[in-house]
Amino acid sequence: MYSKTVMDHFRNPHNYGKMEDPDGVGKVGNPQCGDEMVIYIKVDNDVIVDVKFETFGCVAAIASSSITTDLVKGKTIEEALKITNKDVVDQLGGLPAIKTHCSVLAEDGIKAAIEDYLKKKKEKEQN
Amino acid sequence: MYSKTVMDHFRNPHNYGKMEDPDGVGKVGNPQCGDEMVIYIKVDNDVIVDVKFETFGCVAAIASSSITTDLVKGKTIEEALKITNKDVVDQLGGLPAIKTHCSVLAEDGIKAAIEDYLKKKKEKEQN
Amino acid sequence: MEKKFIYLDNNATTKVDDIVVKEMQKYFTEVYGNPSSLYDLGQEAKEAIENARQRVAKILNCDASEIYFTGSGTESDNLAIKGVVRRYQNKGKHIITSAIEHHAVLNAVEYLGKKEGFEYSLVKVNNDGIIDLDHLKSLIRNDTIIISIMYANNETGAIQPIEEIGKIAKEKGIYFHTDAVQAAGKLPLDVKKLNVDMMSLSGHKFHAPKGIGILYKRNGINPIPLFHGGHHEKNLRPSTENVPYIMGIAKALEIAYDELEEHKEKIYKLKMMLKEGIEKNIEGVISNTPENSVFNTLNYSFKGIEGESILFSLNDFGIGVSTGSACTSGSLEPSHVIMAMGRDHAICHSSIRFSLSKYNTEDEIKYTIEKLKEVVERIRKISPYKQ
Amino acid sequence: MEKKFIYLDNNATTKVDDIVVKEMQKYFTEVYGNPSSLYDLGQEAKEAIENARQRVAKILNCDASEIYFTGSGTESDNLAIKGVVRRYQNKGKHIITSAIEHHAVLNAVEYLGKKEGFEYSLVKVNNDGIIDLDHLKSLIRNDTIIISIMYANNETGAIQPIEEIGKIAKEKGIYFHTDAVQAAGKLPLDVKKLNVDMMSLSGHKFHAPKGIGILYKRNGINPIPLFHGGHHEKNLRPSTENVPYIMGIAKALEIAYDELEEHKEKIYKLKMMLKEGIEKNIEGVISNTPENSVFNTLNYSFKGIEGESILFSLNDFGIGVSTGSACTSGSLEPSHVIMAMGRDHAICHSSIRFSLSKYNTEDEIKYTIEKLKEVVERIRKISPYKQ
Ligand SMILES: Cc1ncc(COP(=O)(O)O)c(C=O)c1O
Ligand SMILES: Cc1ncc(COP(=O)(O)O)c(C=O)c1O
Repeated sequence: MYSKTVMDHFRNPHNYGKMEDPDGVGKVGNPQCGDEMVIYIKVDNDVIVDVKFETFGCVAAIASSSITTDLVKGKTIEEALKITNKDVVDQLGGLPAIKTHCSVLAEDGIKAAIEDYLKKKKEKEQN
Repeated sequence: MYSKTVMDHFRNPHNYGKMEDPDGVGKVGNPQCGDEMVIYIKVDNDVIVDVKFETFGCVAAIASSSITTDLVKGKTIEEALKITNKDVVDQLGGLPAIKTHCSVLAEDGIKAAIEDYLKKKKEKEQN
Repeated sequence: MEKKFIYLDNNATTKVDDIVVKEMQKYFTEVYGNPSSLYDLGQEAKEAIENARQRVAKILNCDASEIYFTGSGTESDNLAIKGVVRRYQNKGKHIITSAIEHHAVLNAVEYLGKKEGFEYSLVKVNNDGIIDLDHLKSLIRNDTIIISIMYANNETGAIQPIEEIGKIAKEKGIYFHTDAVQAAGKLPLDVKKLNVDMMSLSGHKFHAPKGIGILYKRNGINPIPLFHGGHHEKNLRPSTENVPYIMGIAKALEIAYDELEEHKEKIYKLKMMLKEGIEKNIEGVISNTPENSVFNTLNYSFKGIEGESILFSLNDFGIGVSTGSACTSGSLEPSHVIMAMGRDHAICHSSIRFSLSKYNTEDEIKYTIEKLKEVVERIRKISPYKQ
Repeated sequence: MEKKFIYLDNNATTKVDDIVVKEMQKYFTEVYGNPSSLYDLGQEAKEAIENARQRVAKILNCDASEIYFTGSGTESDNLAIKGVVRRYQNKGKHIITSAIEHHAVLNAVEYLGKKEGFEYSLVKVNNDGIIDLDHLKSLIRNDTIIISIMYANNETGAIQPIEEIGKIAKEKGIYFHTDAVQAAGKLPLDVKKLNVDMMSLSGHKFHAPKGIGILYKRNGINPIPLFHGGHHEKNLRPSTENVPYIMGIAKALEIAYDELEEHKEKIYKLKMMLKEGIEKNIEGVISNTPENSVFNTLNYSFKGIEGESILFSLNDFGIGVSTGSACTSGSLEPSHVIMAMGRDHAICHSSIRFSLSKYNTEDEIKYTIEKLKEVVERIRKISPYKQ
């Protein structure tokens, strides 16, 4: 059902856990729907220098979160914003059709985290 | 499906074949319906001294014919007329419900033969 | 000779091939998982049946997504016919089938006629038991939604012009289903060549077990399921999949087509031997099997004798044959198939079907001819219609 | 330990008992005749299945003429429900069933509602997942024709008050069907005591194969068949009889009831061991299985974790369990059964079912508890909802 890469990421997820003092946090989905992702980023000079996630969800949700953190780590904000759910699926070696929404959630998660960072940055600049 | 007695009579039917110079002949059923019986009787002093049958039909039809000839042989006309299809079925150790009509045909056959005999007798007496 | 039963009723059912039996075993006690289950034991079962589906699809020259496993030939027939007419009844309420179909088709159609407001017409057959194409064409109406005509007849073995019927149906935009239960393992099943939209098969006619069927259904047609439940077989046939039998039917179909030429040659030779033996040695026989028939089937009427009495007499010699189809053995009606061929009633009551398999031998056929001759002579002596 | 798969999903399907496998063999290659065939080979098969029918009838305390063999539990459910409402629709068009039924019942009823003009009501269950009898009574209308309530729930194991529901149905002159698929081999099946008119069973839940079901139908009720064809099973379920599986299901049912006390004791002990192990060792668990449940089933929600991730993690340790029912494993919906019990959505997404069989051992349960604890802790670390 799941590709080897999906299972590898599920078994040994990269970058999971809470982040102290993140520069941006994105929270998408909700447990009522069976999936929730929280993505934390640390940004230095417009580069995502660290990223972490916490996910309530199925194998695909956890693997999507994990691979997405890999994908964005070290990327600039601009580059990270270009990552789509299709990239997530491709990097995972495919997902069952019924699980595509997990990759969408991961894309949404990282975007939400970046948005949060940008908003906070703006607020800081305005202060 | 069939009792041992039915199969015995089917395998070795008693009194089958054409009779020369019968005193009465009964022909019932027809091959279009899947069953035809011809019963021949020889009568002496109101006693059925000989009886034969020819049957086109299934196992039950052949066995019913055979046992019926046994049943009437040596009986008086009056006694023979009392034989019912139930007697035929009983003597055969039972028949599948769907095959009951074969025993009815046998009863009808012997009655038709007796009728024929009585009619001929009457005609002779009138001449 | 006396010990082994001589089984000449392979159109009623067949012995399961030892290889097929072996193939199934591990799915009872090793790979026993539910194919819907996500852990390895379930996914192994899932992969097995998807592999079986692909192998079946290859033989039918279709996509694996067009193969559905059902519980029997009867179920496949009913699913195809009821499913399509119920779904597309707004397009029309008229069904065409033939007078020589199996009861799985005839009774389904009759039920639809009686209880669900459909109308149906029965195509006639000629003296050989083969569909009258002109009559079929004349029956087509604007509101005809489905034509269901069998590929080979179970009682006579007569092969029907499926390809041509398929063309006619296609031209008129009518769905075409064929009951290929008696063709499987005997005739090519290429659904594209045959121009069929749906096709039914039943395992137990080609050395797989009883209780497993296949429905080929062209993608794009959406019959309403006969039963509703889980998502199995894409909701068309819910029920936890019968993994062992699915593996068995795929294996049996493969064997049948891998070894088709070999079986055909062997069985046809036996058929010809039996044919000659009967026609040369026994008087008053009428053939009910045309030239253009499946290679394993012969049907004869023996004048002046009712079929059942031959059947039971041959059974006494350890030989198994049938009168009409097994499914009607409880009935007193003469065969509707032989009747449709315009034979006299009495002749219909006198018919006996011999249907051979790869397991039959020349010795068996010789013995059968000898005993058949004895039996026919014996019973004719009892009959008012001696030859 | 690592080698053998630890199978704890016996409500999804079961391993076929070796004795059952053995019982079936000769019907593949020796007594392979069609039970409708009149010669010895056919009649032997006929006698075998009639004997099986009697043995099943004995366990259900009914007449052999009231036992019908079908192709699955789903088919039995559909045959009972669709068959009865289609036949007796002139008496009324209202159906009562429950919110916790298997999809074989729920989807059949929903279809009847959508496509055939019937109306239906769903009985609520309480927090324990047990039918609310007062609610049931309040749903009964003058035009209610059938009540269908399951005997034991497949996800939670909750036992339903069938006897009482049967009494209510009888008083009101409403047909009563029970899906006893999950009760077979676990609870008494005496149809007279249970006050049921119809009852469905499925072989693969009690160590017979997948693809064989039983429908008990009280004499005097005449459902319209799902398919039409030959005269098999008194026309209610035409198709050449699946002789091997019929012999298998009868044997399996006999074993289950002959050895019921023994299995019950053994399996219940394992269930309690697992229950204690989970409740003592793992925090944040919510039981979804009430006291009054079948002796092999346990269902828990693990807070903060989605069920599927537990399932796949346990699979990595060679342990098979399920989330919801196997039939819905392709779906993203949370279990409709746990939902009906009034649990929070997130809790429903977190449920895991453990269902044991006679083949499980104490060592397996110990190992499972240990690994489950590890797995839950590991996944909670990834989750935003740590305990
Ligand atoms: C309660 C219940 N009813 C019906 C079924 C369907 O049985 P089958 O898979 O034999 O169709 C199942 C299991 O699949 C079940 O658990
Ligand atoms: C032509 C034909 N169609 C359908 C069937 C029904 O198949 P099954 O017995 O698997 O339901 C048969 C045989 O029984 C058959 O010969």
